[in-house]
Amino acid sequence: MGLHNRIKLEFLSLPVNLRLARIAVTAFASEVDYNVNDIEEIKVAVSEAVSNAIIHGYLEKPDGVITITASLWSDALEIVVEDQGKGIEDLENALQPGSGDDPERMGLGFVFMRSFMDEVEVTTEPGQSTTVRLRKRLPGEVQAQWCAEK
Amino acid sequence: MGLHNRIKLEFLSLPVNLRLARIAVTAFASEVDYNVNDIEEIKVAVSEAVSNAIIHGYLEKPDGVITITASLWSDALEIVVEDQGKGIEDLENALQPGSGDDPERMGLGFVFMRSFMDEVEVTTEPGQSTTVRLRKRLPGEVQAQWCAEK
Amino acid sequence: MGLELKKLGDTLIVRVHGEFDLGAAGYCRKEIDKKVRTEGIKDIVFDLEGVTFIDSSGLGLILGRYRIVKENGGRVVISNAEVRIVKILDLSGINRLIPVYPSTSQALRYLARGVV
Amino acid sequence: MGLELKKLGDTLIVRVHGEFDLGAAGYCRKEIDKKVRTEGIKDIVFDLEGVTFIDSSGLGLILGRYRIVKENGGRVVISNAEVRIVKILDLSGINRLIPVYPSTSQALRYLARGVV
Ligand SMILES: Nc1ncnc2c1ncn2[C@@H]1O[C@H](COP(=O)(O)OP(=O)(O)O)[C@@H](O)[C@H]1O
Ligand SMILES: Nc1ncnc2c1ncn2[C@@H]1O[C@H](COP(=O)(O)OP(=O)(O)O)[C@@H](O)[C@H]1O
Repeated sequence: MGLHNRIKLEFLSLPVNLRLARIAVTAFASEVDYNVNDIEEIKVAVSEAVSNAIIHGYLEKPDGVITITASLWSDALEIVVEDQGKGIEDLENALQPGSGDDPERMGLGFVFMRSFMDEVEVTTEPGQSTTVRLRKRLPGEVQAQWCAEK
Repeated sequence: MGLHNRIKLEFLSLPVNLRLARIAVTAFASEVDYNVNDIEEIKVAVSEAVSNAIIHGYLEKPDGVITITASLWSDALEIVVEDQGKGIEDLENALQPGSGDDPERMGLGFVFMRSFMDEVEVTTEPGQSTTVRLRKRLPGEVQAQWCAEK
Repeated sequence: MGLELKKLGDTLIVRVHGEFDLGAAGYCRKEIDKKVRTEGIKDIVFDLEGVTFIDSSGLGLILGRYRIVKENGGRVVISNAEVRIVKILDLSGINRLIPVYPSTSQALRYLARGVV
Repeated sequence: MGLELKKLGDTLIVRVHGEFDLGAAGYCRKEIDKKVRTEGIKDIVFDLEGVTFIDSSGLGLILGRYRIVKENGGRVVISNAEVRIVKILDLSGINRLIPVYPSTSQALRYLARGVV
């Protein structure tokens, strides 16, 4: 599948940058005409992945670097969120709803990502890094047009 | 002077990404309360630097990579726009108003950057790269507050 | 992001404006908990009228306050949320613990009488 | 970005909407030049009412059309621009070559009679 456009955004693990991450990804996604609802879902999914990198990956230390790569493929928008933080020891358990033990967190981050995106893939090296890959299919017409061009 | 926040945005040399570059930089800048006028000026300056990278640096080839690094220092917003394009042979001449020879371009890119930002610094390696560093002082109150914290 | 806190008897009305994410939740937590500790708050109404975005960090803040006031027999109610915010409340299941009312006056009536 | 072209006698009224940058300029150039070549256009009015952003690429597009129609004794006029857009027109000096009018009707009167 052809790649139409790509951006990469790197920023410090500060909560103030969540808004920026959401804005940048939705501005990028606006190249194809997702509806308002899709855009809202993309925003939440990105917010969850980046919040996790800040809280769990970097334990709220502000000097971690988070990278978002957003790609427009012929058939889907792909968003990859990476941190070089503490990683996830027990990934299977972490992916269960309500897995965390922080009473202030709902354990719904991955649930939201899965509800709002078509694919969610997590890879992690404990002690080193976590990568979350999110994919959402393009709106039907765009996909048909771009695939025809290939 | 202390660094408060930093983002780095990398994207392909496509005109469609100009809007994204402006949005990302102004979303980043909105952490400090520049007035509408300042934000407008920052937008134009970024747009000029990135347009130059697309047209002159990469000669409108879409597979070039452009990097923007935006930093919030205690006293100023700094925006660095880099391309690995053809560079500038005669920099002194290029910096003169109306220097270009394209009848569709006004030769006002650097003029606008200088009018709208407090500092403009260009470095280039002919045949290799161009880097434009733009700085704009923070709104007075923010600067006073951040400097006092240091 | 903006926060308004208003005391009405032993009920705290919390109005959040803007994007209710991790950064906002951190700020709200400090301000709300101070108020709850020092001013004898029993129940909390989260008026989400001004909220343009919420994710699980914003929801977690609400759930965390629910757990705290419950210790003293207090309740938490959500009111005034926009349709797309209600959708996320539904999906999270938070509405099984915390009643969601369309208006703050209904939420206050529920707290006063246990019914609407 | 949106573009509307309207022919009024031998005048082309160009309405640009949104952000008038390099991408928009490339698109407008193609559409406008086709119209000018094939439909006997003499003068052009750029109605900038819908323009929310302009930089030197947008200005260059206007200046380029000015150079083209001037060859045949045609003129270019700008109308309806917002204050912050006018500020950039002033700074660029483009207003020394291309008259800027507050409304399209004034711009059309100027073209019809040479005065307003
Ligand atoms: N980037 C990350 N780095 C380290 N651990 C993570 C990361 N993302 C998620 N986790 C782990 O996965 C668990 C589940 O995440 P999530 O479903 O978002 O719930 P919550 O953040 O509310 O705990 C977290 O509690 C955490 O232990
Ligand atoms: N990133 C760049 N790479 C190569 N050349 C550049 C770059 N930026 C500017 N230049 C050169 O500097 C000249 C002046 O730039 P500018 O003032 O923006 O005017 P314009 O783009 O309208 O020609 C350009 O015509 C070009 O030759």
